Amino acid sequence: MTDTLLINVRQEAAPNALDPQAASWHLQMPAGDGSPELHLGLQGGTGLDRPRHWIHLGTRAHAAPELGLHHRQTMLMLGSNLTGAIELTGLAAPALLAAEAERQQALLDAAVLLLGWMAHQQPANLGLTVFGALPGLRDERGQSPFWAALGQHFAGMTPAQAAQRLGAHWADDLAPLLPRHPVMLSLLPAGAQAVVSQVAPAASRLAQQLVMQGLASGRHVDLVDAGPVHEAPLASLLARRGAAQRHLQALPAEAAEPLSRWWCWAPARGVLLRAEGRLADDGRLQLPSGALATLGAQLDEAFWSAPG
Amino acid sequence: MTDTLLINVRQEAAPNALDPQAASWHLQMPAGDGSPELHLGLQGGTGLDRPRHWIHLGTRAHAAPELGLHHRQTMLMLGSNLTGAIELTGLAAPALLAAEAERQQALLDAAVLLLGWMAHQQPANLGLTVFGALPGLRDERGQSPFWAALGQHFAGMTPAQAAQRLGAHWADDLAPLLPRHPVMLSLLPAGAQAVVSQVAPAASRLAQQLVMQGLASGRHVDLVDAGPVHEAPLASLLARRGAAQRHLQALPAEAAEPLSRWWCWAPARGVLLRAEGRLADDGRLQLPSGALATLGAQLDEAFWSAPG
Amino acid sequence: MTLPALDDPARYLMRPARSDDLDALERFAVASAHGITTLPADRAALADRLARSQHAFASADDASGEEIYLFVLEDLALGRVVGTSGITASAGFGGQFYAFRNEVIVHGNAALGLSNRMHTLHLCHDLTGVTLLTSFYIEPAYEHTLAPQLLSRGRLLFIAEFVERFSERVAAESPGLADDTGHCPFWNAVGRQFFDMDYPVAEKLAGGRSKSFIAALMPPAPIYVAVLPKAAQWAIGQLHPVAELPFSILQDEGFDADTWVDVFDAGPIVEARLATLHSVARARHLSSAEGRHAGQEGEAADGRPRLCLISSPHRDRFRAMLGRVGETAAHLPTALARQIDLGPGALARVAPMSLNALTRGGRHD
Amino acid sequence: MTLPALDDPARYLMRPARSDDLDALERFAVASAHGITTLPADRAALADRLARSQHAFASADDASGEEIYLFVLEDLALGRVVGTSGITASAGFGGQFYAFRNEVIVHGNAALGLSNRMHTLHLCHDLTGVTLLTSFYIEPAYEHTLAPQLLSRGRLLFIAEFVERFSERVAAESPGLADDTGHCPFWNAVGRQFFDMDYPVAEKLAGGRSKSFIAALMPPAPIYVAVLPKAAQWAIGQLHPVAELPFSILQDEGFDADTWVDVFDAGPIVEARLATLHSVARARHLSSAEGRHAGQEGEAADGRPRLCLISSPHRDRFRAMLGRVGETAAHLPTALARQIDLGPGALARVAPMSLNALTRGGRHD
Repeated sequence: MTDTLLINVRQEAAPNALDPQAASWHLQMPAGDGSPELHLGLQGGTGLDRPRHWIHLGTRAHAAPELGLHHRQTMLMLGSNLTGAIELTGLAAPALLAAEAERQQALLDAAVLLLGWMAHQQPANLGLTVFGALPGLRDERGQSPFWAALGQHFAGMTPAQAAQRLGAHWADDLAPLLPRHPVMLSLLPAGAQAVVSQVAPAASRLAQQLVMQGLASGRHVDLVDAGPVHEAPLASLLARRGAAQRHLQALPAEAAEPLSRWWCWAPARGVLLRAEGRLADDGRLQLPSGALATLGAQLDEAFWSAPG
Repeated sequence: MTDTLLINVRQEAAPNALDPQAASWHLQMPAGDGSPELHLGLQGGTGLDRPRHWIHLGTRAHAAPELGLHHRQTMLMLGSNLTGAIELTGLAAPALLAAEAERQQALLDAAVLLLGWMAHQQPANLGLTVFGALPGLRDERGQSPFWAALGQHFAGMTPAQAAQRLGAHWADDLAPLLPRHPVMLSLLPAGAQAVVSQVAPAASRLAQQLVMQGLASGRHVDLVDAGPVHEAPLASLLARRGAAQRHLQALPAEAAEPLSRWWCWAPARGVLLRAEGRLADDGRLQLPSGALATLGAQLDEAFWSAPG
Repeated sequence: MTLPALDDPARYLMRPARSDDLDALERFAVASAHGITTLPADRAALADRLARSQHAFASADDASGEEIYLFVLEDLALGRVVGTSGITASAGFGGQFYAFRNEVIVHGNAALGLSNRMHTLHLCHDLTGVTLLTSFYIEPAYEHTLAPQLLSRGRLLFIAEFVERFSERVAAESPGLADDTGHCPFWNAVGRQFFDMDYPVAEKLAGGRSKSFIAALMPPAPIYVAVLPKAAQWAIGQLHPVAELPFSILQDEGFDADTWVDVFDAGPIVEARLATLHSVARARHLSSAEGRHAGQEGEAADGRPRLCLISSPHRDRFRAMLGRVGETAAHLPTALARQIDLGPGALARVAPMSLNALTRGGRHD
Repeated sequence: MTLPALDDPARYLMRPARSDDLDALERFAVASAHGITTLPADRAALADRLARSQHAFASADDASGEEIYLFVLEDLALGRVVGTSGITASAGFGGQFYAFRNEVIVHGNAALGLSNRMHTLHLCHDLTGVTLLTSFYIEPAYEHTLAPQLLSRGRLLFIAEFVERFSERVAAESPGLADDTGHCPFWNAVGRQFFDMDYPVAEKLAGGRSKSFIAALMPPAPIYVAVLPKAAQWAIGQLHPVAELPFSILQDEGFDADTWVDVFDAGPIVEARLATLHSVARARHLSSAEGRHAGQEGEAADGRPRLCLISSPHRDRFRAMLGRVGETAAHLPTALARQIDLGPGALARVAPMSLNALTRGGRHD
């Protein structure tokens, strides 16, 4: 079981009384091989308790054929489009940003498997969006050219001043002061335009991992630093992998290669496990007996599993 | 080769001089077993030649905690957000809507495989959106309650009158007359609200197939009948399937079961083929020799392939 | 004793409300569910408002804009108070005063020669800071006399006298269409989307909060009138029947009613520049004739006598009455000067009543 | 022969432009790259415009709103045309007239007690259909005389005389900040985002198209001024130096410059109700004194002589001049009546010039 990976999953009390369906999960990948512990959260019911705000990037296209003019304008629209969505939280944690690509990928992979299971359990959730926000591009002093060009004019405070005055939720508290009408991106200074949807260098590898998981950016950005929001319909994540409920059995000791990696999720134990196994001809998933013990697998019990 | 399926693919001249990269492909599934021929198009560079318009469904969330009020409003915003995207065309064709689920699924599956290949060829395209619009819900006389509640007030014409007067592109021609400011959905009559993002009964099965392929609805609707636009980031479609360039070899005559379905794409021949085969331990894809002949497979040539 | 007729102009006196007017004000507030949108039907709140008004009239401090002024109308023949009216110095003081502005948006496709003109309502605070005429109520028996003319227009002379305390723009809200149960077609179509409550509840909330909390809940985009239910469309700019009399007086004065409507019930909001209003524009300054030779008061020298609105220049002792003054008179007749308590050397403001006002005031008597 | 001084009011005559004024108009159009935004520097286009103007002056048809009127100013002493001005009956005729309206939007979070006031520009067509004063140009030598006063204000008397052909609202555009090469800070920040061309090119396109094609390219959302580059912010409502003289004349008349600016260069657009403009509000009607007894023209009976703007009531033979008329004169002096070709029984419009106008007109002479 050298290649076995274990992720501890804890469901937390739904903090949002408005939507008891709102799932809240915490994934913990233990430290190992000199790598620190990594965390990731899945938080449903975004913004249902207190409004959250993002900037939507819309396109307006106009043509005046008689003048030979064709124009596309990107419009920045402050709104709450991701309200009710499931957020991947903790993406900006330094440990996660600094982690090896393999560990980043495994943790995201596990989160997506879990999301697929949630969708499978509650097909009504298939319409939900899953998103995660990454830190945006700032200048060498850590200041956001985007905020300086937009939010600062309206809020009259720097992010530091606002955080001191209003606390952690300062950006959403200040949102009512920000433009209520769409703003043309092309009116902003070039330096602000250039950072829209750009990710901080430290997060660029994680951004690639999110794209590989099917969470694309480009529709919404953060209202402070215009960092990208990576998002996908939950339906597309469910469709993404060969995930299914499968019965398990022990991998025969004499099993021939090749083995491949499989994720398996044991809700009762709060364990997400990745191990080398194979799909038997009868559709059962064969895993090492140690893995079965970790999962607490019972005879004829089906587990949510997918190629890893 | 009883289970072999052949789809003819034709690349058409890019009609859009503004973006020579804009792909235009035509997929044709031949008639068979009493089922008619089916068609599907992939059209890149949407709206780059003449503006196209859709209604974006945005959310505005506001809270007035001191009054105990929390509100979410859906805002209808006319815009051109899907400009530059790749459109699945032909979704409203009666033959496709009426086709057996298996044939619908196969054709969509083939289209998604092709999109994945295009993304693989041109990674710069990964940021593109893929979308397809389905007919919306109308009343028993074929009239759209949505148009009657919104467009009609602004354009002063029924769709029939507009089509007669302005031709096929009437909806986009009339778009400049439609609301330029966001409209609150809740202000429209209940009958119009009820059809937003609802699909015509004849298209509901195809809508499910699109969702299963990862193309979710809910962000944009048609400006005439508010029918749903199904969409996905191309990146999520690429990530979706175990697609890769693989070398082919003939399936040994004595090959043991189980076999599984594989798609394979031969750009030189314009053929997308699905056949029963298996992945050999060395990573080569083993297909029946008849299939290899159809694909025109050469020794050591890699083909874009994926589980079907 | 025979009382003078109700349409005897000398019978009425307008003056600042005093503490002992509280009973009368409460009576008016209760009697006028729709007519007075700004007088609370709650004795404690009324007493508070009265105290604020008395402070505003009496204080020599520089005006901050927070002031409200409440007037009452006395029937001198009966010695009782029969109506009230008020002024809010600065609409939306300390916040914003919200209104919908009627605006036409033109959409078009020039290449196809197609265009349309769409009526829209824009949430705005154009009227923030203007001076508001408020709280108008007259007992029904006096509706068709000259009393309401004095009670409404007298405010304009007060504002003109103390311009430094007011805006150069004056506005007034009028209640919009609603039935006795509070059912309001415009509210049901628009406001209810933001406030899950009946109109009277929201109206009460707003009354205490200067409507500025609305900003957080209403969307910034204009509302296209065409998409609203017909009943809501028709209600835009329509007057509640109870407000016809005070509204018509303001129209006669030259107020314009086309631009703004109320955010809740879409009732019309009239607005004008103070200087353009008839009673203000036509007013002359006259000192008392007291101590002059009798001949100088003679009718021949003073021209044809006309019914005029007459006000004193004293803030806390403000008085306004109706009376006849010669068209070219150089001085105010002594009797009138005494009635408004005009001191020596002080100048009264004298504005001829318009023909409309006279017709309206007397049409049923 | 000694010519009268340039500031002799009797030296100037304003009248409709005629075919033989084409050379002069072309000279003015070429000489004024910035001063005249509505006169094309193209002889054929000028001739066409002149023909349209002549038709408008002459036609007895009901006005459609499409009319333009071109006037010229003659220096009678030299017998030459030294300036021009025009009127467009209805701005944006057949389409819309676009402008940015200055508006303040208040955003706030009431719960936190935070709010701000943001200056925004709203694309609007509030001014569609108003009457536009256009095409003003005066030769530099005459700038500091009374000539420009006559040339600009005379239009107001013409409009007042033929109100049925015009709107009750009058507006005028003034060029905004731009340098000699057409570099315009507001255009560079805003307009260029929609039109990939230099300002002069877009301006020329717009001139021929009444700006209505802009609707298809500009977004409907207001522009928040604070996000624009500082140079563009400063340019909003700023006047190009060449337009100071005609702008100041309109300000003296009572035009308001705070509400609208040009969509291209953000130059101020002034607007007013016709009836409130000084030359219109103060004008009297006088018939010719011809045929009266000499005594009736006497200075004593006519009061103090004041410099006045005098215009005739004839449309196609319209004349406006400056001259001295007694403050209480019942008739127009015969000499002036003859100069404006006032027929028997016809009434001239006579408006006293404001002190500002006189000061301004004579300040350098």
